[in-house]
This record gives sequence, structure tokens and C-alpha cells, in this order.
Amino acid sequence: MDLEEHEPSSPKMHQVLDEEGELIGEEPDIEDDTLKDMYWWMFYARKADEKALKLQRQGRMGTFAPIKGQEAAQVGASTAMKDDDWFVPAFRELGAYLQRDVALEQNYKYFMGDARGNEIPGDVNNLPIAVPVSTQIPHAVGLAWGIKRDGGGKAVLTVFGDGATSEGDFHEGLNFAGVLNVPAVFFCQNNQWAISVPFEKQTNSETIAQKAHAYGFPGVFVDGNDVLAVHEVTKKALQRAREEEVPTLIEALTYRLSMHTTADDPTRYRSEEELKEWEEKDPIKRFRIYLEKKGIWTEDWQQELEKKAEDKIKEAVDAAENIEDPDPEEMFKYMFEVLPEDLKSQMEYLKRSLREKEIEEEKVEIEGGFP
Amino acid sequence: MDLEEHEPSSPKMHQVLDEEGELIGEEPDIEDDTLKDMYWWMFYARKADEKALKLQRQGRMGTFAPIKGQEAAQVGASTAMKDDDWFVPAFRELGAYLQRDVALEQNYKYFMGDARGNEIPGDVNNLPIAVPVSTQIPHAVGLAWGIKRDGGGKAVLTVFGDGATSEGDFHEGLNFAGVLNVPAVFFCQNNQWAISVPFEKQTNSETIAQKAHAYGFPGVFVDGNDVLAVHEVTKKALQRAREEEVPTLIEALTYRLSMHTTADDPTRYRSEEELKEWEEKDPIKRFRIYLEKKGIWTEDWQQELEKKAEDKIKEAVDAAENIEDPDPEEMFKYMFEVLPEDLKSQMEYLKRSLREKEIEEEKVEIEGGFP
Amino acid sequence: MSEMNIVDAVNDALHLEMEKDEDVMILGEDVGENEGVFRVTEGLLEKFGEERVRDTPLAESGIVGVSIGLGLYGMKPVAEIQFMGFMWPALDQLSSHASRYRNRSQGQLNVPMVLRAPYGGGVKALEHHSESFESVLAHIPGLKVVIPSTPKDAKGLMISSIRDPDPVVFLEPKKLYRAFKQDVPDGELVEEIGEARVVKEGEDITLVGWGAMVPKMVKAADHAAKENISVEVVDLRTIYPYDEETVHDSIRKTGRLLVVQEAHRTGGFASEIIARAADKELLSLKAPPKRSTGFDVPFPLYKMEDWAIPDVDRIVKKIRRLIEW
Amino acid sequence: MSEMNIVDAVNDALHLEMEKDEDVMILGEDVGENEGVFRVTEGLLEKFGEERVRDTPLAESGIVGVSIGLGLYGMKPVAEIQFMGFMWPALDQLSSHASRYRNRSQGQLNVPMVLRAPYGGGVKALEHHSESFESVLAHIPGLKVVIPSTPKDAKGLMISSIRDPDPVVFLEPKKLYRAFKQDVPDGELVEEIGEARVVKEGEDITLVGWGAMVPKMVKAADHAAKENISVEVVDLRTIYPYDEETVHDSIRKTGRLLVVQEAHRTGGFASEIIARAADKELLSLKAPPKRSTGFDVPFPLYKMEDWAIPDVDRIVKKIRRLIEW
Ligand SMILES: Cc1ncc(C[n+]2csc(CCOP(=O)(O)OP(=O)(O)O)c2C)c(N)n1
Ligand SMILES: Cc1ncc(C[n+]2csc(CCOP(=O)(O)OP(=O)(O)O)c2C)c(N)n1
Ligand SMILES: [Mg+2]
Ligand SMILES: [Mg+2]
Repeated sequence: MDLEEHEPSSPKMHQVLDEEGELIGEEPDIEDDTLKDMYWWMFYARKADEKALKLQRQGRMGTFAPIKGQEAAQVGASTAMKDDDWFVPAFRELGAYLQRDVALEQNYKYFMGDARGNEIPGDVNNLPIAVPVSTQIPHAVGLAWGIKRDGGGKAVLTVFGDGATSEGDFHEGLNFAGVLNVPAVFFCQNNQWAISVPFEKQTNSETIAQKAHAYGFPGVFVDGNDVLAVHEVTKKALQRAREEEVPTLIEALTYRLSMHTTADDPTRYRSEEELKEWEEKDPIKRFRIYLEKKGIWTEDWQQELEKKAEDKIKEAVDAAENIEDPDPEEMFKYMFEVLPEDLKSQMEYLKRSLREKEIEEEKVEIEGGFP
Repeated sequence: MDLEEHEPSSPKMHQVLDEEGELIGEEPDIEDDTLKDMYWWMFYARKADEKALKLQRQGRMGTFAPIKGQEAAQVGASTAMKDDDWFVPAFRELGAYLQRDVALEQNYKYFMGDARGNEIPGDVNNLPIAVPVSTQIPHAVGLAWGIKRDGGGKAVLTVFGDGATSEGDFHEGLNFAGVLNVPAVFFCQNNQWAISVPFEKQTNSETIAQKAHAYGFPGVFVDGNDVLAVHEVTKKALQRAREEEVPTLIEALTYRLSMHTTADDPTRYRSEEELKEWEEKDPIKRFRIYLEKKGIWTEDWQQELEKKAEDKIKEAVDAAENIEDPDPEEMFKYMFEVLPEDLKSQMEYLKRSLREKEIEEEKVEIEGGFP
Repeated sequence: MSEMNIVDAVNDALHLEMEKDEDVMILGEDVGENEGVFRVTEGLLEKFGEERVRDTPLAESGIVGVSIGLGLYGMKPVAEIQFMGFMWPALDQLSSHASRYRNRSQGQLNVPMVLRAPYGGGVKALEHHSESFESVLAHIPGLKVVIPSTPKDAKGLMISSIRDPDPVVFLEPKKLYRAFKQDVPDGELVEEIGEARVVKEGEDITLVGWGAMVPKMVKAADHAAKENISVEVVDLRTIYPYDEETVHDSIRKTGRLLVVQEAHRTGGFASEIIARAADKELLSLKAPPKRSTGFDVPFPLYKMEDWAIPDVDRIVKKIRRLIEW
Repeated sequence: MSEMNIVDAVNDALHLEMEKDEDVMILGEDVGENEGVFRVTEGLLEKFGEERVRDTPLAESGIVGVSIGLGLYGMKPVAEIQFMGFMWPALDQLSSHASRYRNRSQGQLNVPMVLRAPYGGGVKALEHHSESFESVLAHIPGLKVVIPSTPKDAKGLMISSIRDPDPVVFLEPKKLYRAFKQDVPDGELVEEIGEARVVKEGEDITLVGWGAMVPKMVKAADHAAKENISVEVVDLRTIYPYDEETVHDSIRKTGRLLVVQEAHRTGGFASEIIARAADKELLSLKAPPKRSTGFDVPFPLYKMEDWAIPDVDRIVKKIRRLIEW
């Protein structure tokens, strides 16, 4: 897989494993411990995601975006990063986030509506979740430009969906990156749907990868359910970014097996057959088969992981749920380095109004009766 | 030149005439009258443009964007349109506008700061000038969608510069066009500069044409100083749009021989050699040589055209300069179909304040003296 | 008459106008197959087909820009921005073009588009899903800004918005989408754009608001009534054009003004209302005109969201303060 | 001391801060080779090289978005939007991100960027080249909005803006760019962001404005003086944070308020100023607080532009009306 040799007009999908978990080409040069790590993060993310869905259904968590099905794309990419590379996420990033040292409890807090969940461990170069689609892409370019100005040696990985490629910010960001020649890797998780909008209504382009040609740098198409292929391609792109300070666009073809967010009902817009088809391509299963053949995966080991995941998830739920209520000052205190007078008095007003509250807000339920 | 055969990864520049005005391939199938027309519009536009520059230098006109050097791109494209096709311009469009039935006096009025210059002859499908770069592109897509809904048979041509291709609206517009498959032709006048920013700082893409590949439709690269090549390519693209309701991106490589606008000094950022080189590629001269060889162009005919152009320009200047002052109501009356009360009272206030004005506004000239 | 919530009512208006006028089209993210993330476009794709109901790529500036082109062509696009927080990328098209084509073209062209968006907080949404920046839209000359707070108004105003030959931004308070039902006349129903509605008459103080603040104002009025304060509640329904007459009539009657606004305080539309009242009704005012508003902070994640929005308690206290002033 | 106009002054500030701090970078359309279309970035590319002074592609959202990334990384980008009218496409990045990263990240990240743009009318420019929508920026929580009207303030405020760890939008009244010169101290000069300046003291009425309205207010004050009206003129210099104290102190002294604003009337920042004055200083006011503003129409082509901007005549007449009230 030579990035320079990439042919823009008809990108072929890069695979290391076939859909049955069989090696296609050469054995990739990855240490067993790394393989085990990859499997762990994919598995842990799956479990943590499933738990979140339960919490949400039980009314213990708000709306969130499940990652089920995209674990290989996320973990394959994030494990290709170095610690001091920058990670610039969209909003469906549990797998990469966990692998990038963001404790699960943070993620749970965030989706329980608690801003404190946005705190990132101090020494990790991760940005917080970006909700407005594709808007984080130019930030990645700016970070990469900063790295370049500082002499390079690091790279930025930003991730986004297929839908994101329709936004102006995708275009402006990638075009800047091409002109500035910065060490940024643009990683598209093409899960084939943007909520209910299928890929073919999103763009008339055959692939996302070929869009890179418009910006004068390589675009690579990879099987996003093949964690080894994702890892390989991303690693090369990041390395090239670090060494030569140049950008790459990667399209990882995958599938969102769950709903868009917990507010979504995918049965409204996509067929059961399609879902079935992709459930069979489960990236965790596929990787497990490979690992099993290599003698790395065993039932015992799986039991260990189950237990470990369960414990960590329980801890995370406890930590997220047993947190003291936010202080009203939190709404204001991070607005500016120094709070303007006006904001201070708004803060005081809020505190006073909570302290002196007499009338509890009732739910708006003027069924039929409203004027 | 088959649009479908276009190879996205290495677009070749299409030419009909070489730089000395010699035919390269077959004689194009264009009637003599049409050739004469094309020459006339190019020549007239050049003269009208030169006059505008004089007017501006004499303080009789405001800032405007000269078209000198881009006459072949503009007239080659606009003469390929049918009357009921829609023309969606940017802001450097004198050649196409004149050819598309917009009287020169309108153009002059507009750049003399008179909104009445924006009136378009009633039966012509032209939009007014769009100043914010690339923002008109989605409008073209909407118009083309309207046409498609009405059963097709017409096309939309929108024009813009190389700089415009960096904007999000370019991307969003072309992506919509690809998905919707609408009869729109996107015509980029790549004059190699966006004010002082040269093409290679605008994008790392080798050509603009190849950007079409990102949207799943053909992109064509044409010599923008070769009016016959531009005409041929645009005609095919428009025809294809009208018949098959599909989009095309055309890049016409040309050069702005004059300043960006009359407020600009191009010697600050580009070399005399470059300018010289392109002055020698003057699109009018090149076409004239061809016409001369065909026996169409003669000195006498040229004299005729000079005279005609002079007369028309004189008329236009007179009409633009001898117009009554705008009425204060003009600032308000086109805001909504029915003017809200508030705007009515603002209008009355303005009228009263002009009527009762006592203090004439002096110029701000507080040289050194201001607090 | 049918019992409807706001979602039903907007949907009903869309059905009616699409039946009546072939040129009405729907476009936006997830408005087709999925029928809108709030189901406001339910049944439309099925009834009118993809020619007229179209899922678009994920691109808000594109949605508005393409709608402008459709409008210039003669169609009547009703475009959706999925949440108001995602309208920011479309502001350039709104302010540079949608609002200007009639003026720029000396009245030759017009853009008969409606831009719908759910707006406002209170539904435990993610970041950027609870924004209210209607004052920005009201500051753009050439746009009408309509904000219904009841099903009946939602239907009548949507019908008027579609028929309006000029661009209308139609903001739907999502907190109220399914909060209550109301009897809404079947078939044709027209509510004039630009007319406020006196929801409740009163003598001592005028409350002015719009969107999801309206039911809060009504509740606050009920509370105040227990303290023998008679509150008049005005639902603006349209912020541009602004119905100064109705508001100022009320101020002249009550002598007191409190504007309730969910949006950030500084530069919100409440300040415009107060500026006009202070200018033209200074002598009628028995107390300072006041605001109860959101704070000048981004709308917070949901654990703090109830604090971020004016509540009945705060409104009642401001009423008391103004009465006692 | 050197005699400088506003262009010189901003340029001087950029030179000084770039010399002092390696992390300061300049980016935007035509800011390099061409030194900015108004020459505000003169000499910078030559002195600091393309590493730190960079012409960008033509993409405003990109310029701001990339600057945010640079800021998050630790650089101090000073980005230019060529004219304020082209800032609309960048509003999403400003409101969704530049203004929010500190808050969103619980104070872990910040965006120390400055976004410069020439703004306002009066120079016979083309459509979209004369806009003033500063009120929109002031309504976005998390942004500071600085608008100098003199060379000295331009220099001192630009230096403060660059040093500010939070995002600052710095609007330059292009009508005044070369309108006059002033003695400006050489080297370091810091003016506090958020402090208004009393340009002229007076007893009878307070005029509040900013940008290109300031010299007009001063002239109007001179005219009024001939009629024995003593006018106090306040130049806000920063609209967010708003210096309420200085304005209200003045109102308490004079009892009358006129806000002069070039921007469209409805929802302009003048309404915020008046709303606050009416709320907090009602009893000090001897007459209704009034505005002299632009109209609610797009800024017109230049034959009509003088009509579109408040002029000395209109300001003087409003002063008289308020005095006679
Ligand atoms: C600018 C913007 N517009 C709309 C939305 C609402 N929205 C959230 S996710 C989404 C679809 C995103 O699709 P894609 O980029 O493919 O990512 P995926 O959800 O598939 O991971 C939409 C429309 C948004 N968050 N931001
Ligand atoms: C959105 C926007 N940003 C900036 C400008 C200022 N501006 C006017 S023309 C121009 C360069 C345009 O370059 P290009 O698209 O190549 O067209 P050309 O001027 O070469 O015809 C710029 C930056 C503008 N008009 N609109
Ligand atoms: Mg997707
Ligand atoms: Mg150009």
C-alpha cells in the first residue's frame, strides 16, 4: 500500500483480512501485545456502548450516538497514533476516546448532561467532542500547522462521517491542508448513512477517498471493518505526515449497526437485510477469528476481558452517577480567563434565584387547554 | 472532446486554435455570422472595459473589476448559451453580460453606484452580479433543479473564478448538483490570481477541472483564451445538461491582464514578465488572426466595429451620467412586496431629514487634530 | 376542528399547501424517508414523491443557497435546518442573498422561501441543539421571522409563510412541539404575519415574549393573579415585522413592561422591544422596563439547562419587583 | 511619539507584537505579498517571512477554523477577514467554536485569536463592502468585540487583543482608516479592552457611539455647543464587554441619552445600550433615550450611501429634540 501510487480515479479498497478473518496478503508486522490491545479496546468499547444504550433506555443517560459496528475503524485508527499526536474527534468516538486515555466515566458523565465529562486527562492531546458536523476539520488543520511551525514530528488525526464530507468546512479544511502541506490525516468513517440519508444521496462521488484528488494529496480507501487494514493505512499516513508534513485522506468503509443516536429509529429508513448483511461483517468477530487462528484469542482470555470490562463499566457508571450536582458557577466560570462584571452579576443573579426559589417549575403540559 | 471520456487524474487542456491563431484540429462547425458576433462582443467588451477604467480614473465611476484578457472565456461561454438558459454571474462579467442583452449603460450605472443599473431586461434569464465570492453557485443549482422539475430543456451556466473554488459554497453547490443531477454548468474562469493570491496558494490541485471528480461528474480543462475551444466545450456541456440533465465543471485557463479591481495595484504581487507573456496570448488578437485567415476579419470591418463600439459607449456613458438622482424611496421600496409599517416610517424619516437638512456633512478630515 | 400539537399543525399546513400549490417543495436533511427528526414532514414524501420532498446532503449553506435558486426560479421551497444551532453556516446565504434579491434586482426577482428550524432548549439535548439566536435574524433586513407558540398559530402562520412572496424564517419552539394539543380548524387557516396576540388581558403589567416563553408567562400570570396582580400577556408570534402597536397599546394600559426571552441577554430581541418602549412610551412607564432572559453563556449541557432558561419563579419575582417599584 | 493614522497604528501594533512574541502569526486573504487590501499588514511578510505571515485560500470559514486550531495549539493567530461583509460564512466557527472552547473544555483549552476586519460604509464601496453587524458578534457569548476610532486606541487595543487569551473580534472603521492622524506613543502601548472613553465632557446630554460615528458625534457636539447645548461624547471602544459604568455615570450626569449607530436599526447594539439605561437609570432620564441609526435596508450602492448613515444633521436634530423634550 504505497500512498503515492494511489490512483484517484478508481480507488480500490485495501484489506488485510477478508470477511472471514483470513489473511489476504502478508502477515502484518504487529506485535502480539498490540494485537491484544486492539482487541481489548474494540471489545471494551462495544460493551461500554451497549451499557450506555441501556442507561439511556432506563432514563439514566441522555441522547448519545452509539458506535456499534465502527470499533475497527476507530480503534484501528487510534492505535496507529502516537501519544503526542493530536486527536480531533466528531461526536461518535467512544472507541478511539477510550483508547486515547479518556476514562469511560468521562464519556458517561458527558452524555448524562454533565459538562465535567468534557475534561480531558491533562497530558493527552485530544480535543473535546465536536457536535456541528465537520466543523472540527479546520481545527485539525490549524493544529497541524502549529506542529509544522514547531518543527514537525507529530501528526493530527481528525475523524468524521460520510455526511461530513458534504459540508463546506470539510472542503475548506482539506484545501487549506493541501496548500499548507501540513501533517494532518483526515479519517472518514464512511458508515454509509448520515442519519437517514444514504451515501448515494450524500454525494455522487463513487468513494470519499477520491475527493482527496481535488486537494492535491492522496486519498486511500480501506475496509473499515478490518482493524488491521485500518491500522496499517493510518499508521503509514501518520508516519508520512510526521516525516514529510503532508496530509492524507482515508476513507474507512464501515457500517453503523445501531441507531444514529438514541433518538433515532433506523427501521424507518433502512432494511433489515442490509442490517443483517453488515451484522455478519461484525469487525470484532472478524478480528477474533484471526486472533483465534493465531492462538492469541482463547475462551479463557475472553472471560478475563469480559470480567475486566464489566468491572470498569460498573466503576464508570458509579462515578458518573454519584457525582455531586454541578455548581451554578460552572455555567459562567470558564467563559473567559477573567470574568467581565456583567457575567459576574448574571452569575450572582442565578445563584440568588436558585437560593430563593419559591415556585417550582412545572412541566409544560397544557394538553389541549392552551389558548 | 467527449465529456464522458474525460480522465479525472490528468486533464489535458482542450484547444481549437493554437496560440498563433492556427487551427489545431478540425474546423469547428460555427456559422460565419456567429464568428463575427463572437468577435464583436469580445471587442466591444474590451473597449467598454477600457472606457470604464478611464471613467474610474477620472472620478466618474467607482470601483469595478476589469475583464481585460478574459473576453474569450466570457464570450465563448455566453455565446454557447441559448436565450432561455439562465446565466448566473459573479462580479467580473462585462463580456458575458453585454452579450446576454444587458445594455452597457446598465453596467456603467451600477459601477457608478446606482442601484438602477441592476435592472435586467425583462425577458432575459440573467441574475444580477453576486459580490460575495462563490455564493451564487448554489443559486445556479437551485435554478437548475427548478428547470429539471419543469421538465428540463434548459440549462444554467454559472461563472466564477479560481479563488471561488476554495469556498465552502463551491463545494456544497457542486455536491448538490452531482446528487440531484441537475442541468447546471459550472464555469471557472481560472485567471490564475485571486487578487494577489496565485493559483498555487489557492489550491494544491493541479487543475480546477479535476475537482469535478469529487462530485461524480465530468470536469473539462479548456484554453480560456481560445474562444472557439471555450465555445465548443461549453456548448457540449450545456447541450448535455439540457438533454440529459447532468452537470459539468469547466475550467477555462485565462489571465486577468488588468488590475483585480480599480482599487488594486497588481505590480505589487506579480511580475512584468508574466504579464508580458500573457499579453502576447491576448485572446482577441488570437481570434482575429484566425478570422483574418478565414477572410472574415478585414481592416474595414474593424473600422466599422470601432465606430460602432465608440458610439455605443458614448451613448452608454451619457445615459449613465445623465440620469436623475435616485429617489430616497428607492432605498426602501424593494425590501418586501408589502412594506412593513416600521420601514415606512424609516422612509418617511429619511425623506423628511433630507428635506429639512440644515447642516451639510463635511468630510472627515480631522488630520492629527482628533482627541 | 382537530386536536393537534405543534408538530401536527405544521405538518397539516405543509400537506395543505403542497396539495394546493405544485410549486411548494420540501428539502433538508432527513425530511424525506425519515420524515424529519421531529416528524414534522410526516407523510409528505409518500404523498408527493421525491420530486417535491427531497433529502439533501448535509450542508446548511447549500440547503439555503439551493432554496434561493429554487425560489428565484419560481418554486416555493420550504427548507428545514435540523436544529437552529446549525443555521449559522447558512447565515451568509440568508443575509447576503435571500434577504436581498428583491432589493438588489429592483423588485424584479424575489425569493419566496420558508426556512424552518426547531429552536430553543429544555429538551435535554446535546450541545448546539438548544440555541435561540432569533435576534440575529431580526437584525438582517429583508427577512421575516415568525415564531408560533401554539398549534393554531403554527398552522396559520406556516400557511401564510409559504404564501409570502418574501423569505420567512419560521422557528419552531421544540420544547412545545408535543407539549400540548389544541383544537385547530381543518383546512385553510391563515394567521397574519406581523401580528402579536394578546394571550391574556391584564391591567397592571405587560409581559411580552415568544416561543416557549409564552406558556411560562401565562403560568407566571396565574401565580401573580393569586397576589392580585393582573398581568397582560402578549405573544409576539412574529419578531420581524415587529408589532409595536399591540405592545405599546398594552404598555399604555398597564404602565409596566417585562420582556421574557430565552435567548442570551446581551443583544437579544428583548433589548429592541425595550428600546422602543423607552423611546416612545417613556411617560406611560411607571417602572423601568425589564427583561428576564437567558444568560450570556453557551446553552449548557442538560444538567444545568433548567437554570439557563427563565423560569416561572424568576418571572414572578420580576413582576413583583416591577409592581412594587 | 509618531504621527499615525489608524492603518499605521494597527500595523505598528502588529509589528511590535510579532517582534515580541514568536507565536503571533498573521493569516488571511492578500495579507502577505499584497500587504492587505488596505495595507494594514505592510512590511510583515518581508520582516517575518511566510512561516508567520501567510496568504490563505479564499475561504472565510476556513480562515477562522484554522485560526482556532492554531490558537488551540498555542499560537496567537491574527486573522483578517477582508471586509466585514464576508465574515458571515465564518460566524459558525466563531459562535460554535472560537467562543466556546474554553467553556466546553472546562477551562483546559483556550483560543487566543484576534479576528480583524474593516467594517462600515462611507467609502463608495461595492455591495457587501460596507456592512456593520457588530451586534451579532456581541450577542455571541464568549467573544470580545473591540472597535477603535482613533489611531492611539487602535494601537493600544490591538496590542491588548493579541495578548488577550480569549478570542477578540477587532473591527476597524474603514472610513476612518486614513481620515486623520494623531500622535501615538512609540513602542508598547496598552489600552484596556472593555473601557469606554469620554471623548468630550458635557452636561446636557450623553452621546454614545463607536467606530466611524465618533467623529460625527464630536462634530454634532460642536454644532450643539453653538446653541448652548453641552454634549458629552462617549466612545465605547469595546462593545463586549460593555462599559456600562462609564455610560451610566454620564447619563446620571446629563439625564439624556442618544446612541448613534451606523448599523441597521432593529436589533442593533444601540438597543442594548438603551435597554440597560432604561432599566437601571430610568429615574435619571429627563427625556426618552433615543437612537440615531442606519436603516433596516441592505447598505446601498454609493449614490445613496450618505443617506444610509446617520449624519451630523440628524444627530444635531435629535439632540435638539431631546433637549426640548
Ligand atoms: C452542521 C450540522 N448539521 C446537522 C447536524 C445534525 N446531525 C448530527 S449527526 C448528523 C449526520 C452525520 O452523518 P455522518 O457525518 O455520516 O456521521 P455519522 O452520524 O454517520 O457518524 C446530522 C445531520 C449536526 N450535528 N451538525
Ligand atoms: C466571500 C468573499 N470573500 C472575499 C471577497 C473579496 N474578494 C473579491 S474578489 C476576490 C478574489 C476572487 O478571486 P477569483 O475567484 O479567482 O476571481 P477573480 O477576481 O480572479 O475574477 C476577493 C478575495 C469577496 N468578494 N467575497
Ligand atoms: Mg455516516
Ligand atoms: Mg481569479
